[in-house]
Amino acid sequence: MMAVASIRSVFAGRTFAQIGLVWLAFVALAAIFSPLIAPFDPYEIDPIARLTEPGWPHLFGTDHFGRDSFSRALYGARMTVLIGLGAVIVALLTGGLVGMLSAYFTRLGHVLMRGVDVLMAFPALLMALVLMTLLERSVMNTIIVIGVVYATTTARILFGMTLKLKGEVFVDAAVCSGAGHASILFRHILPNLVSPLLVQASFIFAFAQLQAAALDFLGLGLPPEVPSWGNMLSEERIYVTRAPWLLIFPGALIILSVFSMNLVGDAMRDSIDPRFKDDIAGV
Amino acid sequence: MSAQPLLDVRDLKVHFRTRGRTVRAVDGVSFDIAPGEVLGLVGESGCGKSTVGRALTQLERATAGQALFEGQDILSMSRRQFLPLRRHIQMIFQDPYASLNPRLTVAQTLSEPLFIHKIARSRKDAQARIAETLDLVGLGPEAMTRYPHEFSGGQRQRIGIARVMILEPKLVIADEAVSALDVSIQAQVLNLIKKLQRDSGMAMLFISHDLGVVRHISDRVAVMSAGKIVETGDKSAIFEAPQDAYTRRLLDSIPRIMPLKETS
Amino acid sequence: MALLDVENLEISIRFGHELLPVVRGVSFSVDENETLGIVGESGCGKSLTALAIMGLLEGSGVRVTGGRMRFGGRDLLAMSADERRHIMGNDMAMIFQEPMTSLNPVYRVGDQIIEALQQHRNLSRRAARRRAIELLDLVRIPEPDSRVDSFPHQLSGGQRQRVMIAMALSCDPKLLIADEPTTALDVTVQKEVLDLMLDLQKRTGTAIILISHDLGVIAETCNSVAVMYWGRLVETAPTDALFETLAHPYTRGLLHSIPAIDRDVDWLDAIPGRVPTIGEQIAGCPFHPRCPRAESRCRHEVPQPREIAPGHLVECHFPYGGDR
Amino acid sequence: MLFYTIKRLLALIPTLLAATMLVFLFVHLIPGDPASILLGDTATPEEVAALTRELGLDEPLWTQYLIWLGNVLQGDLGTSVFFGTPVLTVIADGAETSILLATMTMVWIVLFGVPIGIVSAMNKGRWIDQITSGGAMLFASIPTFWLGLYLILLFAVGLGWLPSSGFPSLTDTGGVTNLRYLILPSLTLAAPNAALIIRLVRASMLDVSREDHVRTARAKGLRPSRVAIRHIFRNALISVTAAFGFTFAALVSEAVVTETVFSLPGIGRLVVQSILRRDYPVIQGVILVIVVLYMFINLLVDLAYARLDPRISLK
Repeated sequence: MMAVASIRSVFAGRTFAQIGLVWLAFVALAAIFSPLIAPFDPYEIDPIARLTEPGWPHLFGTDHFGRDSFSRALYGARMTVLIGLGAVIVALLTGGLVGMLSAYFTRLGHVLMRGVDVLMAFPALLMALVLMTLLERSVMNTIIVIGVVYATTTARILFGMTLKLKGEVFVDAAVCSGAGHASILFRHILPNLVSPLLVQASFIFAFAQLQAAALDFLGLGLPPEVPSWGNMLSEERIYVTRAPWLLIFPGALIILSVFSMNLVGDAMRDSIDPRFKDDIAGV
Repeated sequence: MSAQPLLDVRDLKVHFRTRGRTVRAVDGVSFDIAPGEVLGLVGESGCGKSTVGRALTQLERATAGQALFEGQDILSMSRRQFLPLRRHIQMIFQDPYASLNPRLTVAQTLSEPLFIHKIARSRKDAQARIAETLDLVGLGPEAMTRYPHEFSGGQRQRIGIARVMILEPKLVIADEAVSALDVSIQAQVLNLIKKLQRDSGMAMLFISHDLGVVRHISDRVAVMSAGKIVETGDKSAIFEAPQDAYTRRLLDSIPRIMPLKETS
Repeated sequence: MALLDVENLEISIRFGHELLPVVRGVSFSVDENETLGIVGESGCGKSLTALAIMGLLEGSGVRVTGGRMRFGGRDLLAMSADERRHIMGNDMAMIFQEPMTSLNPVYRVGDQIIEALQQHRNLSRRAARRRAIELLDLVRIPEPDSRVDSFPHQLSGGQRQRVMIAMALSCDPKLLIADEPTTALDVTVQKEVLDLMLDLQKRTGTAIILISHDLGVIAETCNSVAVMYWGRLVETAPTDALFETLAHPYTRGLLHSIPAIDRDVDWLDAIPGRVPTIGEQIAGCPFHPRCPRAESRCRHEVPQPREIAPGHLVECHFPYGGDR
Repeated sequence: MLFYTIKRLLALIPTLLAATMLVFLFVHLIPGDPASILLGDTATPEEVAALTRELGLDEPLWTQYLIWLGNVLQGDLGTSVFFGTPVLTVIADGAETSILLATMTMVWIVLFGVPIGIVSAMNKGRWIDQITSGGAMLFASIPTFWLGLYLILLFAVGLGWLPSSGFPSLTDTGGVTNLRYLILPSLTLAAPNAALIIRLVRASMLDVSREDHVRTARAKGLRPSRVAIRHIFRNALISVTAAFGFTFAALVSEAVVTETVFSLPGIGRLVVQSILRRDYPVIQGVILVIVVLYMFINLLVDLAYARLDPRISLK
């Protein structure tokens, strides 16, 4: 009940963020139910129906293999959610943990955060590219690579936020009550980080989409046959003059989803503890 | 002064190293507190009075010196060794808004020390003790399920005091415990602290910058300046016949209201 | 006519689509050489009143919704923004509570004083700098010649507040509004800063409005006092008269709440209940839930100001010293 | 200030060394024999043996690193498998394009980002702010390559105003007018970054405008525009400057994509092509150059930051 009320208050009066939320709900539904909704098999090649214009039965037209773009787009929603959530989880589990522990255990933190500094010297996409050269192109590897790339930023952010909370009087009070390290970290500090983490997660989700699309475009992301919005753009870009719809639809889908996620993150950011606002890396 | 002080602090030093500079926050402070006695520690901002309190609760590591609590040196103890003693040495903090975890209900906050120190055997037992303690500080049992943001500053400070009293400590360190409160609320909380101290017979180190408040609550007073205690004595001696020049200047600086004629 | 005349001032805060009055029916006046103290607890509206007089409410969702303010005979509320700005920092100046944050950290203190000077006086930069050094000397900053080039973080809290005073005095204001000017300072520094302000007032005749939560500071500094509670002036009187009669139960309760420095009192005579928050609704007299003298009339009827002695106004149905 | 600069420079050394170690290890993480990897598939066993000896590849990893670092410090980044020329020359060939592209992009970012951000902040909540800050967020949500493709479609293919791809050097025929080849790429690259700067300038200015000293400035009777520029923007500039380091990192990332879209002969496209060609010495060299450059840019940002904020440099 309380959660519902707070979601209402966060998005009250923010028409665009509300629309964004609705759109993201659509994407999520499409991701879950794509096998049921998709009118065609996204992998099915039809050499006769190559590059057909949008219409019936191919709502978004077909690509140069004659695959149904609408069905591929629906399955693409799946990749979007998978990569977004996957990257968030990887980033939070690795970077988040490193950042939090580093801030709490100062000595360990000194060493770990220097390591993070070193990794931060590698620009995000460059790091992703390098890692992808070492790994095979697969969905799992793409998720891991993007997650790892954002792990450094996440570590930095959580380091800063945990440090602030560690200096809080209620943490001192818990120490005086005799609370141990685990209790302070997970009972007193972590619950206070949940809302800023949600905000950060929404921005990582959005960034991850753009990174994944860029990797797909460079031919270093998901395997080319996998239906993702980035691959749809990348595979069909040479047909842009002959069949512009092939780029309009997946492009619009990416932009809408990233924009929605950013709007949602922005709305949530305004509702969190103002002390954490500067720590968040977002749009 | 009784033969065996409850707390005997000898030559306490707390130095901080920042950017190659050493800040001598506390630089050789000695005092003692008898059981049931209230010692006021007064001084201006940055004189190190809060650091003394933080060192005695191990929130800050002492650089040198001893603090004998019932004969045992608490400064040299490890975190683990000190744990059982925390029950007897408790702290009330200044900021009632920051000293309660916003994500925990009052009952959760108050039950934490009970379970850590194994005072409550069951949830039911804990509930009963919490209700009792809340009553002691002037709050009803309905406060238990509520979160800190639902209370006013004065009420939050009462919750902070309840967290301390629930352990029935022998020594309470009150660090600017009423400084953040409005005057009318400050009076209520001061009365409460004084009553609880008298009823329970606990000793107290009352740290404050406010001389009036210190006079009101203390038996003896120590005046601190630049990391050192410049004068210690019974409160009447300190306030009526200060010996040290700094104490005199401090007392002279306080704005006074002319003695009022009682009209009613 | 007084230098500043505030009549029936009402200030409201926007809550959603509604305007909620938070300061109501506030009237007082200040003249040259006078110091008026406004005292009250947090959220009573004393700072809002100060900002309203100064004209600094704009843009914060808070605005003046009623009453009149006349400064030097001119209606402040009828002025255009440009006219208001011409008075701000010139005829009327203000110093704030937090000396640590009230100066811009990236500019030298001298430049910040010079900026104030050049805004209202046609001075060359060199002349302005000379004047800035004079001002720093006036507020007793040691070595003003070199301190003029210091950054705010290189000064102590007390020194920063002196710089604020120098800046406020730079254009010889007729009225100085000081909002909790010493609250963030230690008592020894507080005394120096207050002495400085009164000393300067003696020389220039500047009227001062001193806002504080500290009755002691008010008692030692002001000619007259206005006690504020929940957005209303509950008692206004010359300082001596106020502390002699303590007519309003709140004024009396406030004084009794302060632990005395020169007497031992066993228990404080505290006001029960809590300080009402600014958006709260209270019917009748705003103080009645906490008042020892409250009767049924207090719960229903808002007391109107009445004069119990010349210049001594009380908003109470049953004031002390009054006929019951 | 000089002392501060030296301090920062010294603090850079350990990070720099650690980063070079990672770059060095990169080749060793690739499955297979490092010498064969560095020489490509066509190498003869003799060549492999020679390189193994030269780089000390049969020695412990630590020694290998020192040998490699020694070579790097002498400007020897190895030889490109694909081109057969020194890696440094290959990188230098791409440098002109990339530097010009980066400079032009930076000009756009500052030119659009800062003023629009100021206007947005000064009109907080009004329609002009909603359009600019909402628009900025939209631009930050567009994939770079998609924007590039459509700019090509519109301005090159459709209107024919600007060239769609490639970049002849400024020393070729056309001279400075060849810069027109970089207009579309630099705009593409600038769009998301300018959008971020707009958002940042706006957010920082709104933060600063709530600070006490701004109220002091207003109490002096200063005009709102003067308060906005001299007090709010000037202080907001401190955090905006700090963000320029991140902007560089973002630029590098997006330049990889942009140069590919517009087929520019720059370092970004070189990375992608080298990855596809498995030209590991070039990949390693480019990463090293970019990481070192990035660190120095961060140093410059730090110094600029210290200059803007007297609380830092004078401590």
